[in-house]
Amino acid sequence: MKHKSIYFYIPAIVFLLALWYVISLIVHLPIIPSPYLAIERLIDIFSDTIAIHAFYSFWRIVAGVLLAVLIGVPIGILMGYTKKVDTILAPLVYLTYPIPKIALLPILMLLCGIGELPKILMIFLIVIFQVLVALRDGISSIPKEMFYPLYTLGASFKDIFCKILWPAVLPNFITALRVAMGTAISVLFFTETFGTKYGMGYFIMDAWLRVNYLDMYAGIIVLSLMGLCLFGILDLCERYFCKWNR
Amino acid sequence: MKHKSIYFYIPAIVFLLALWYVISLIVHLPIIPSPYLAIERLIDIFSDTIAIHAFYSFWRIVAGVLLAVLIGVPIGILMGYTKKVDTILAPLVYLTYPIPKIALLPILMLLCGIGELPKILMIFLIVIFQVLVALRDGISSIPKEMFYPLYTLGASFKDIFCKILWPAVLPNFITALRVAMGTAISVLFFTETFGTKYGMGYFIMDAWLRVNYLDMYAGIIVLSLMGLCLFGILDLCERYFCKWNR
Amino acid sequence: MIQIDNLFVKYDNLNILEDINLQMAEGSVCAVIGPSGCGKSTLLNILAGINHDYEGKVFINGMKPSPKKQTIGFIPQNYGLLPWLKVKDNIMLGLNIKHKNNSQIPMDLIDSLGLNKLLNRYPKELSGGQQQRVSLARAFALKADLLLMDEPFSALDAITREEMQDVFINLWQQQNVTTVLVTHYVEEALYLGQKIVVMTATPGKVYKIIDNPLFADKNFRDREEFVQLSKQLRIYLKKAGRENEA
Amino acid sequence: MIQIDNLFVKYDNLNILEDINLQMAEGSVCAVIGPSGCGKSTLLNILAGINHDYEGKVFINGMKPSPKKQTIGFIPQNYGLLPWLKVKDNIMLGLNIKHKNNSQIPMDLIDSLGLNKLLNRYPKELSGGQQQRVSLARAFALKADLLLMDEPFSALDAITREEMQDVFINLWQQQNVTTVLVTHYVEEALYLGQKIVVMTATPGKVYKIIDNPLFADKNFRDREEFVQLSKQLRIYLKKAGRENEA
Amino acid sequence: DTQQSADNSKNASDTTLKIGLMPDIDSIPFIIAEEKGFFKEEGVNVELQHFKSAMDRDSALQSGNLDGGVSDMLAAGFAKDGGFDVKMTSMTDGNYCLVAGTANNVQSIKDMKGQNISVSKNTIIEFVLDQMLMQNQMTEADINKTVIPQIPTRLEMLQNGKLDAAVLPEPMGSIAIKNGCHLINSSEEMQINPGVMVFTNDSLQNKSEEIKAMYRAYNKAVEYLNNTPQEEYMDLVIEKAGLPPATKDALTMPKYHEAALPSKDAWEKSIQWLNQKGLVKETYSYDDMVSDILSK
Ligand SMILES: Nc1ncnc2c1ncn2[C@@H]1O[C@H](COP(=O)(O)OP(=O)(O)OP(=O)(O)O)[C@@H](O)[C@H]1O
Ligand SMILES: Nc1ncnc2c1ncn2[C@@H]1O[C@H](COP(=O)(O)OP(=O)(O)OP(=O)(O)O)[C@@H](O)[C@H]1O
Ligand SMILES: [Mg+2]
Ligand SMILES: [Mg+2]
Repeated sequence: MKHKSIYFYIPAIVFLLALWYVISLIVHLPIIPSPYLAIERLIDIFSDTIAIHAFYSFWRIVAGVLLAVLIGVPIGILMGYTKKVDTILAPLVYLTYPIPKIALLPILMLLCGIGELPKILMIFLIVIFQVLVALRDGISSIPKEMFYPLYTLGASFKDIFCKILWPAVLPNFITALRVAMGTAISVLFFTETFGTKYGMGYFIMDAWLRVNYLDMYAGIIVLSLMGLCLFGILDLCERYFCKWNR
Repeated sequence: MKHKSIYFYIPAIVFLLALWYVISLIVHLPIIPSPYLAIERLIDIFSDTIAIHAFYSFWRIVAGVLLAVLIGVPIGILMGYTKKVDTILAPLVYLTYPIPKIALLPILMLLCGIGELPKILMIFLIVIFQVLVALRDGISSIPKEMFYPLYTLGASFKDIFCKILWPAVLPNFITALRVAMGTAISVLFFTETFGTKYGMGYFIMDAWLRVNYLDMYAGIIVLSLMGLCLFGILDLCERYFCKWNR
Repeated sequence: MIQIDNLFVKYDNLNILEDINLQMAEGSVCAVIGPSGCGKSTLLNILAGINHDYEGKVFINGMKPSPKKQTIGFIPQNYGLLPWLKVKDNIMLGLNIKHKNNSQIPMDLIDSLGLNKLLNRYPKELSGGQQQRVSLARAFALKADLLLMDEPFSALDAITREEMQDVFINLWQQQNVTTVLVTHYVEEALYLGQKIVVMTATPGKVYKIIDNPLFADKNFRDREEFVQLSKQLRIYLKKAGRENEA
Repeated sequence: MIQIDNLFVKYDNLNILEDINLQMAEGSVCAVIGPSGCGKSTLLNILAGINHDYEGKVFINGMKPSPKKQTIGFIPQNYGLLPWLKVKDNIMLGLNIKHKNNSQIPMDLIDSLGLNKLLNRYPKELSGGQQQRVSLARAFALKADLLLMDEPFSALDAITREEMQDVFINLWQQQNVTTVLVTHYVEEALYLGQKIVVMTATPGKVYKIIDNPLFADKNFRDREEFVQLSKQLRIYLKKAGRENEA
Repeated sequence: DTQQSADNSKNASDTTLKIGLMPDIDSIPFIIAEEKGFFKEEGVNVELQHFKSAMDRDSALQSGNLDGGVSDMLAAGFAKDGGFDVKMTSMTDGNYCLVAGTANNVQSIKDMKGQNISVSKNTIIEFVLDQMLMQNQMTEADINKTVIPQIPTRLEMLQNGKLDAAVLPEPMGSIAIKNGCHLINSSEEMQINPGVMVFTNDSLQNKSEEIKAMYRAYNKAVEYLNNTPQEEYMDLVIEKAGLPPATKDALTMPKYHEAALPSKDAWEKSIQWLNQKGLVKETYSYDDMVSDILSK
């Protein structure tokens, strides 16, 4: 995992661009423009146009994921820790997870209007299950002997949480955040298409509609870099908080 | 986790239906019909109509997830086990994971037409990252002492894989499958909207565009039950294969 | 005071402990000795309030084992250190939970256990014996009402072991803490046990209880009873081991 | 034959082993004894081919430690059992890897280690001593060229320990396997070590090497050299422990 | 000989005309032509592909999975600007309605200053609204455009009073009206018709005979539609086109027109709108965009 420096991203970026370039040469259709043109376009429109879209998306992702974490983590931990809670909640989760949340969009819009709230809620609804399931499974795989020292100390749940559940599940939590973050970015595409003129989802969808593939790919590059940043931050967090695990 | 029998699903189902019913009473709009009507409709049209859609979706999910497993698992395990591979591949994953796969639809259509292949590939593309990241993180958190007995036996990679990597990562793998399965079901909605007349995604989208909310909810119920079945199977697998962990 | 009446324990359908009866006065030390797998750790787990799955009566000062009300210092066989806490935090774990945050690091104790250079390491950066001493420090620092030690010196070399035994004897002389000690060594039992309980092989029963005149005498090896008693004890042990082998 | 010249090992910047020199003839048994944390396990890990991070020369039969070419039976301090394998599979692990699949369960050995009733359990359903015996069985079953044992009897009661020591001696007499044994007991060293290596506290150096006339003599306690030698060894140990304490 | 048959089979698949349809009334003649066997009568093999969103359709067209489809002038302009060689070949009969919500008792667009009107952005829907505003000497700034791309959602929000008004394509417009909303204006009323068929240039060159045959069948279908009572074919059309069942009672079918070249005026308005909004830089002329395969 560890030891990834900014330095290793360069070959990856170069590789992806080269791959893209080769495909664009082979296909030779505007549907796959040369990466050179897309980057040129990106530089052209970044500061006047894309920056503000990226900013909006960033805020929605952070808000949506944060909400999912705030609600999903406690429930996931409780489900993993207490078999009774799991017995009751697992069927609920299993039934509601596969519901395509986008199908609920009209309902969400009816209930919350068309402002920021439904967009953030949509990210939340999609991402919370991933957080919840990963934490539950993480907690439930802690060997039970781990808890014995705290049991004999008559520790409160708060102590058990701080001393065992949280540190033990932190690596799973970070994995869950990785998955959730990636998902959140890729669902922007559906959540940012209504009631707004800003957001990378809107930007890319609009470019697609306008058959403006250069804009569209510029947008995709930005999303990709945005993901890279968020993942990089997570890697740093992991390196810092999971020192004991190295 | 364990000990979930079919028996505990009943209160969950009842609870969800009751919740739905209450909301339908409060909102009192055709967009949220009473669950009673939706179920009635479901029973009405299940055997002639929905069954075939469900069958198609089921096959696409299984194919997409299987493909993601076949390709994602070895890569994830290699990344987790070999730091070098991780250093090279992680930036690629971090860059490509956040790309909204739906935006690649034109390319996918270009390369594979509009038949079954692009639908399955779309599921594959969305799901593989979740499988890969979860497996990588799972493997890389195996304490290194675990490998010592096999190292001193001069075990080949195949032995290490069979005796340590696979059993150790199996719980993570099952979690990843859970998340992937849920995601796959909920993206049907986008992958089954073109070039086909079958599939739950098509069915629900079609019902939505026809403003036929009863059909739409009947479809959502079927998806939900389909998810439940798949999750139930996974639970059984977990109970069987991770006996040592109970 | 510890009072055990007619204690029976089963795992699945296997009897592990059968009809254990034992009284211990407040402030006394009891050494438990018996064949491998006879149920010594199981007995300790019950006194520690970890295992509630038994029949019969177990009272500590008139109450069922309840770690919330009593302060129990417990040294499990596998040390029970939390891998994500540094040595100093592992040592302070009990103090922080029992006496909340106004507790000082017990530097004297740490010195006498030879841990002062290791305070900032994680458990997995320690040798086996060092880990065991950390576990000793955690239990001793607690000033417990009841001390439960499961082979607390097994990973220590002969010289260190004797030093640690003396640390324990000093502690006991100062605090007069009721102690149950599982040991595998006849000599250790003779030095550290006021009462020595000899157990039979599975299912574990009490085979003999010996009152030990050599207890806490630094020169116990030179006393005339020593040779006689240790021979006697070895004979008991051999017989107890064969007891249930028919 | 084992040949160690000028071996130095560091963790981070801390010297763990300093200038270790040691020769062992083919088929001989060497007992290593020394203060807690002096680097005994580290030395064994190097011989086992797990730790490659050292300076100096280490040769086993003229080659660097290489588990692929040699058959090494290793009993780590924490037993090194794989939690997902049943006892019988843990025992067969080495045989299956080294001699591939045409190997039989060594029922005689399992009988003499008292494990025959436990073959279908998972490691966590065993007591500490039972786990240790499984680890012994795994190493003994292998018919190794080199046997490395890290405190192999530490979790066994006095009687069982002596039985196991005899199992080892029998095995050694039949197979003449070169053995390095880490122990904490003067008596054990005197019974099981042809050569006894006394090490100093961190950084570990060789303090003394003793040729032991009592080796493998079942009545070693009754021989006249016994008292003298064990006194001598205790004095060495005490001095070695203080060696680097300035 | 084998060579010959290989060529034949290749030709056979090559002569199939793949047409993308949308769930709107523009597509109805194609469905009729298929159901009534008009394509067969004309000896052309037409494969109809149903799409649920314009983007899926455009992606399929641009990736060569379709020869042509039911589309609109704005999409055609975008495609041309994006470097895809597509041509408009005929206009289709569709209608877009500006509908005011139940509680909104405005009578004309002039009264709608400051109101929330829902559209999908940069599409024919927004174009129609802008044309309506322009005809009434209003600008974008006078109203409040709310972007909701999904048509059913727009309908739902309108019916539940979350919006003051919305532009909806038929048959959704009629359904909204039947459910208590009222019509303010429509593209038909304004006599702008941006709905067109587009074909890729490749197909126009290689499959011109098939396309002509297809249009003959189309014209037969138009004749059928115009001369047959609505009830006779509505169920079938609703089923095949993916229209809401309520269409049957709500919608009065428009008069369909035989295939004819797109209106030059409509194109000029379209390209002007695209240029003004900065969505397309080039000003493509009518001739750049239209292929008169019909009259050739
Ligand atoms: N990862 C590490 N980082 C720093 N120091 C370490 C690490 N692992 C081990 N050590 C140190 O190396 C020294 C030798 O450890 P080792 O396990 O070899 O001791 P040992 O002789 O086996 O002790 P014991 O008898 O207690 O098992 C110890 O002092 C220990 O603290
Ligand atoms: N989960 C389990 N399922 C079945 N049997 C178990 C389980 N856990 C422990 N046992 C059995 O219970 C018996 C007592 O175990 P315990 O750990 O108390 O022994 P012990 O006296 O501490 O032995 P040792 O001296 O080896 O540590 C053992 O025979 C063990 O095999
Ligand atoms: Mg025990
Ligand atoms: Mg050691």
